Amino acid sequence: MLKNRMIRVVTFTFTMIFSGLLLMIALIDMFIWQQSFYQCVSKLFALDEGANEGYVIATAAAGFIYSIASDYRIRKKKRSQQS
Amino acid sequence: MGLADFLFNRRKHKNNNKITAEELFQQENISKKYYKSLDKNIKQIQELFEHSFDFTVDKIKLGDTDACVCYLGTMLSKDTLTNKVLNSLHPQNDHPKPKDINSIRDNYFPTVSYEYADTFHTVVWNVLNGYAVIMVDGQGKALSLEIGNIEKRAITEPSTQTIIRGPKEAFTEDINTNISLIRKRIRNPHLKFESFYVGRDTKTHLVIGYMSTITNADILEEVKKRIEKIDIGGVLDSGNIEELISDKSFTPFPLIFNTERPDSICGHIMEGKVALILDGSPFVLTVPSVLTDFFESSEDYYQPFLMSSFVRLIRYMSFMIALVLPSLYVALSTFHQELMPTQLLLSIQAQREGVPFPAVIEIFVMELTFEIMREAGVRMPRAVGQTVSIVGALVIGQAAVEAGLVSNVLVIIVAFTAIASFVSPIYNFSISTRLLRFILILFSAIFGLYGVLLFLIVMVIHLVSLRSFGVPYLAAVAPFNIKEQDDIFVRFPIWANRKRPSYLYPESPMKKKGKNIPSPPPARGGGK
Amino acid sequence: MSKKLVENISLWQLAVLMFTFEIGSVAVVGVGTDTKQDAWIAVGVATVLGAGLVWFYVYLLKQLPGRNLFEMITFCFGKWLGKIIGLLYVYYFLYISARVLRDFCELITSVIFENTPIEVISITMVGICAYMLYLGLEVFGRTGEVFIPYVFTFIILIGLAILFSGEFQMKNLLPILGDGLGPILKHVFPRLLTFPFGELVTFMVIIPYVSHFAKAAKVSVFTVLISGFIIIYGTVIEIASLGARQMERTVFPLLSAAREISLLEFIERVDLVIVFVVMFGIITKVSVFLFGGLKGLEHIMNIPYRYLVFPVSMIIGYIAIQISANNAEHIEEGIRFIPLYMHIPFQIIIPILMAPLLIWKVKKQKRRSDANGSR
Amino acid sequence: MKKRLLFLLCAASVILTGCWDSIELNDIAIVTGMAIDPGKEKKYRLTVGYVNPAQYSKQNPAHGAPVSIMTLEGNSLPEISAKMNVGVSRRLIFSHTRALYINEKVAKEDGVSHFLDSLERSPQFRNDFNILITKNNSASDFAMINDPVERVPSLKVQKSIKSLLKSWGGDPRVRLTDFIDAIIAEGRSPVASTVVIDGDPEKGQNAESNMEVKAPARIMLDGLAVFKKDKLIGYLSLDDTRNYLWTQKLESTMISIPCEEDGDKNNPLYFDIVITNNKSEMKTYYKGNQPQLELNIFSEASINSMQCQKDLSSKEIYTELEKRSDKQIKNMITETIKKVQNDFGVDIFGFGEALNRQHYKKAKKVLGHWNEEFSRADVDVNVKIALRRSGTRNKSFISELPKKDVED
Repeated sequence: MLKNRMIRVVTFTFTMIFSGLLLMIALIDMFIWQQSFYQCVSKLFALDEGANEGYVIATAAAGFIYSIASDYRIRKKKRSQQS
Repeated sequence: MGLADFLFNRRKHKNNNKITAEELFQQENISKKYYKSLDKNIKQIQELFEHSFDFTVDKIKLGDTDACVCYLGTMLSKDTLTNKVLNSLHPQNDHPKPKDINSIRDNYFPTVSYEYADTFHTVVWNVLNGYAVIMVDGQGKALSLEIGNIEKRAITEPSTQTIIRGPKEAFTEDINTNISLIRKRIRNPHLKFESFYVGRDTKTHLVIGYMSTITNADILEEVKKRIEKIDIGGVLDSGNIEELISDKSFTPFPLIFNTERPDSICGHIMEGKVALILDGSPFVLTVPSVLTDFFESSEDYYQPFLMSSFVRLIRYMSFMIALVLPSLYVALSTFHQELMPTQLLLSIQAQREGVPFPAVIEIFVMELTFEIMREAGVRMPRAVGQTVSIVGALVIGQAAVEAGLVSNVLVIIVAFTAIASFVSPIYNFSISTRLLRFILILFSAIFGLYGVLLFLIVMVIHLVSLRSFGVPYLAAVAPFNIKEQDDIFVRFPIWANRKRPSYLYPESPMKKKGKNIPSPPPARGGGK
Repeated sequence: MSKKLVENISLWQLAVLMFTFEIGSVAVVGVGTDTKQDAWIAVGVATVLGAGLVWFYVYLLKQLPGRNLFEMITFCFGKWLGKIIGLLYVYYFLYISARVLRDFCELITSVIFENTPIEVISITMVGICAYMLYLGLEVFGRTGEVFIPYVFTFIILIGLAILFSGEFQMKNLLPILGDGLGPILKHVFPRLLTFPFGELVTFMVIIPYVSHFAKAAKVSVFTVLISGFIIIYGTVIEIASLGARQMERTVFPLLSAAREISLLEFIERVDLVIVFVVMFGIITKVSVFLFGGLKGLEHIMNIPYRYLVFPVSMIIGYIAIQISANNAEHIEEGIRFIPLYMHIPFQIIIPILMAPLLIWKVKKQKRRSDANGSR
Repeated sequence: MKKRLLFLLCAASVILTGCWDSIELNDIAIVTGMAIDPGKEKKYRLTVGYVNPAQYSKQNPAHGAPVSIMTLEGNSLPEISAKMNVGVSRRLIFSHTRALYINEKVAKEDGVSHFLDSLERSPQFRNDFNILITKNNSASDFAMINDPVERVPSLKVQKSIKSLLKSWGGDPRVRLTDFIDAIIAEGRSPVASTVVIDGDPEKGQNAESNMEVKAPARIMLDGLAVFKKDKLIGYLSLDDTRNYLWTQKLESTMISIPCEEDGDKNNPLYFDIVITNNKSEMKTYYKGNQPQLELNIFSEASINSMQCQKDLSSKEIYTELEKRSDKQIKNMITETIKKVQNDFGVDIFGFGEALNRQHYKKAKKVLGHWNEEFSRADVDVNVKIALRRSGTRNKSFISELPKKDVED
């Protein structure tokens, strides 16, 4: 089933959801506060010094690593099934 | 009577199960062949049992035929052996001397239970099981006589699960006694005992008991499958079995119920559970078990239902206390001072004045001390155990407070927690609270009450994800079943409790027909 | 036992989940505060409308038994358009779940832990949700069952405790309908109908997994009515103990109401109980939305959702923090943008558009299969 | 396994940096009373009284002062309270504050709203402390006066208020939220209790003062402070406070009523009734353009003492006494309302709110200038006292005495 599709499904999904949601937040900000798109996006990526955003960024990164790992696992599983 | 019953059953199940000595020994390097020549057999068996002091081969003569009796002296009663076997075979005895093994049995031992062994494996197996095996030269099979076991420990009062009202018998290490204790209570041909032998090296006898009319066939199948999967060198106690067959071992909660009370086991069997009795262990297991089983004492059913309902609620409450009280203290005193009533806060603060440690360390140290004392108290010789507890209570408790190392409240909390943790009728359930308590203290030290809640929610998620032999561990609570509530948190009167727990999918769900609510006789007509 | 691990939940579990879902964030933020002392009437009106809406959702599901929202969308709109709409739904669900999570984080950081970083709260909460969903829908349902008695009794008890503390003043509820029905209806639509009732659209992903599907409609409508009743109860408590003016100003009304409790000089300061109710409600709510999103992804990307649970929930933890810079922005978005431009399209417009298409397609399919059968 | 490792790593990172909000009991000082005075250099001078736990301990009560105080000046309460640690070793915890003393000068000149906001906003403060306006002495004196029975002064005040409310009624039962609610309400003006010091505050601060039988200084409740919006405009006496409470919610009170309306002025005879159950109902309406305030009071009462010769076993006497009480109480309450109308011109009773509830459309028009409307309104108080019983005796032994003896 997954054979002809992208191999890195989980990572792809992760990136898609991640960027999609960020985009969504930026768009909503744009709509409500009447700011430019660039402002909103830069607001998202600006690290507030002193705030503990490091935690969530670390978790999100962990999620990313996890998704790569599970892709790897899926591929291994599939290979062992094929052989 | 128990013994006869047991024999009757075992023989029957030998046929049923087709467990033969051959199967048991197939991996061992033992020759299979039973020779016609007595000498060869004796040589073979003596080689096998070399270095066993208790193995004896008594050579005798039956007329002019050579014969021998071999047995493990420690496995049978020597008196009976001498009286029943050796004396009757003695040359001075003026019985006729038949050579055929069948007629030997018919003539000498018409009343003794027996078995014929036509392979050498069977002979060895029978010797190991405490039979006296008679081998006669020139015969193709040996005669194994069951002599009767040696003295066993007498049936005593249970030492871990004591009750006030109810039977005061406990299981012993001997499997036959244990089975007879169960049979004595359930006199029913549908009560089945199937036997297995587990342990590659120990070949320990494991018997599963169940009611064939009640127990769900799928569950039974699952139990058998798991027992057959056991592949381990030695099995020494039912605790080993428990670990090997439970659904999940990475959990602090026991997924299999154990007890040394026959009445409690019978109750479980009658509900549709399967009992696992291991030879050499006074603790009998029942599966599947659910969380609420661990809060039920068999005494609940012997005392008036209102009282036992109350007591049962107390048990649930004390479980929660044993679990969360120390962490609640940590959370309230270091995070949420505003949640305590002013007077209480003031008096706790006054008591903590001068205590040099943070509350977490304080409670951790005290809990740890208590655990050490408890462990020491269990392991120590009885006479010294007393001293330990006195030293513990007096010196550590009193002196630590007076020295200002710990606060008074804390000693109260630790002591109360400890007492509350003893309330669970099953010992190894209270162990789990001991372990979880420490983690909970850690959580509360990091996040306060939020941490406590966090942990409790994770614990519940874990609990509901557990299964014991396919039955959800929190059955009757989650998945919720309103009809089961008559015997979970409270006990309804026995006449109202008509159904067996449906999460066990019993083959016959009703315990009885109709209601027999006790009522006074109709008033007698006065006057006329 | 006999049934092997089919992800099924019972009707009772469905009801429990719906109930906690409904009262979850209502207990945090409070509803209908704009309508002052008539808030409870507004909630009542919204409950009735909400029950109708839920009935409509289940009615749609009944057309294609056993298929969830996303499968239905692909059935109606075809493969590619269906996937795009499904993806939009996924974004919607995940976004809302992040918002709900943020609500709770705001509560904890402004009431209990002033110094604890909000990020930690967000991570731990989403961690619990992920763990629960990883174990499956069944575990989710059962966890709800374990907690529902506490949630329910605590809410009832808080009301009673306020009543007995003498803080309960019925006169705060007067005048009833001083300004007439106008402002109430204006508030009910769109805000009250979409939050909390319209959000039940997520259950279109869960209801197909109910074991007695035939009764699902009755049960869900009933549950919505009951939870509406409890919300009315909560709102009445809030108004009667705080007064309409104050309720309007408090960020977390039920919590403030609980602070008024003082019984026997000992049972006071019971905010914790509220936090517990809220916490479990939030876990349920976040998990339901997360589950909706994950199921959607499962359908769109064609991989079992368990692979996605951890990565996606980590994203939620991140997004909940990023969603807005401060509380005011968060609330403002919740009032000005979300109901009109997110709730209404996803909760009302798309399902309504889908209904005729669905009925038509089902009929067509049936006719074809009938024809096939006769041939 | 990888998953678990990852989780453990995350958990470890949290644990290592954790414990943000934890604070040991040994490191906190529990504030029980706060006093706000006008500052000399800055806006406010805040005095906090916090418990000295060692003194409060039950095992070895030392004879030091149970409470310690600290005073600091600053422009806002949060700022001062956060700065308190310049002199206090422990972190101050405000969640158990029992009394907030506000100097009348502050209340008169600046108004109270500037610091009430911070109290309402802070999650630490609860809604269970008393707001007290201090008369004559500076507020900080109140925070430190010892009481021989209650070791913590602010707890004493709160307990005393609570007991007073149960036995006589003399505190308007105003908490922070009610107060703020009344400030912003259009149909009600806020009130607060006032306290005075009876005795020498200098002496009362000594811990030794607890040794004396007669406390050298005592905090006493002294009626009501009336506010217009957030500014103090005047005081009502303790008796007026009770009458005020009668219009709100009176738990129980004791009142002595002269037996005869125009009896002997030199030697008046009284009977006492104890009110056990009380219900009051406010009605506000307009007769033409004239606002009408109607107050209906129904109370259950029993007779507690009797100085005059009345036979309490007869029903007529009950009716007579009921009428006497009705009239007396009606006069008292009407007088108080009139006094408020004339002296202050602010509606502290909540008649405007009653109008809002009962005649919403009319209220919308007049509530904007309600205080003027209130001042010119007609007052009509109806009291119905139901005497139920008379203790364990019916006839007083006084009625057995010859009439002459009594009159002498």
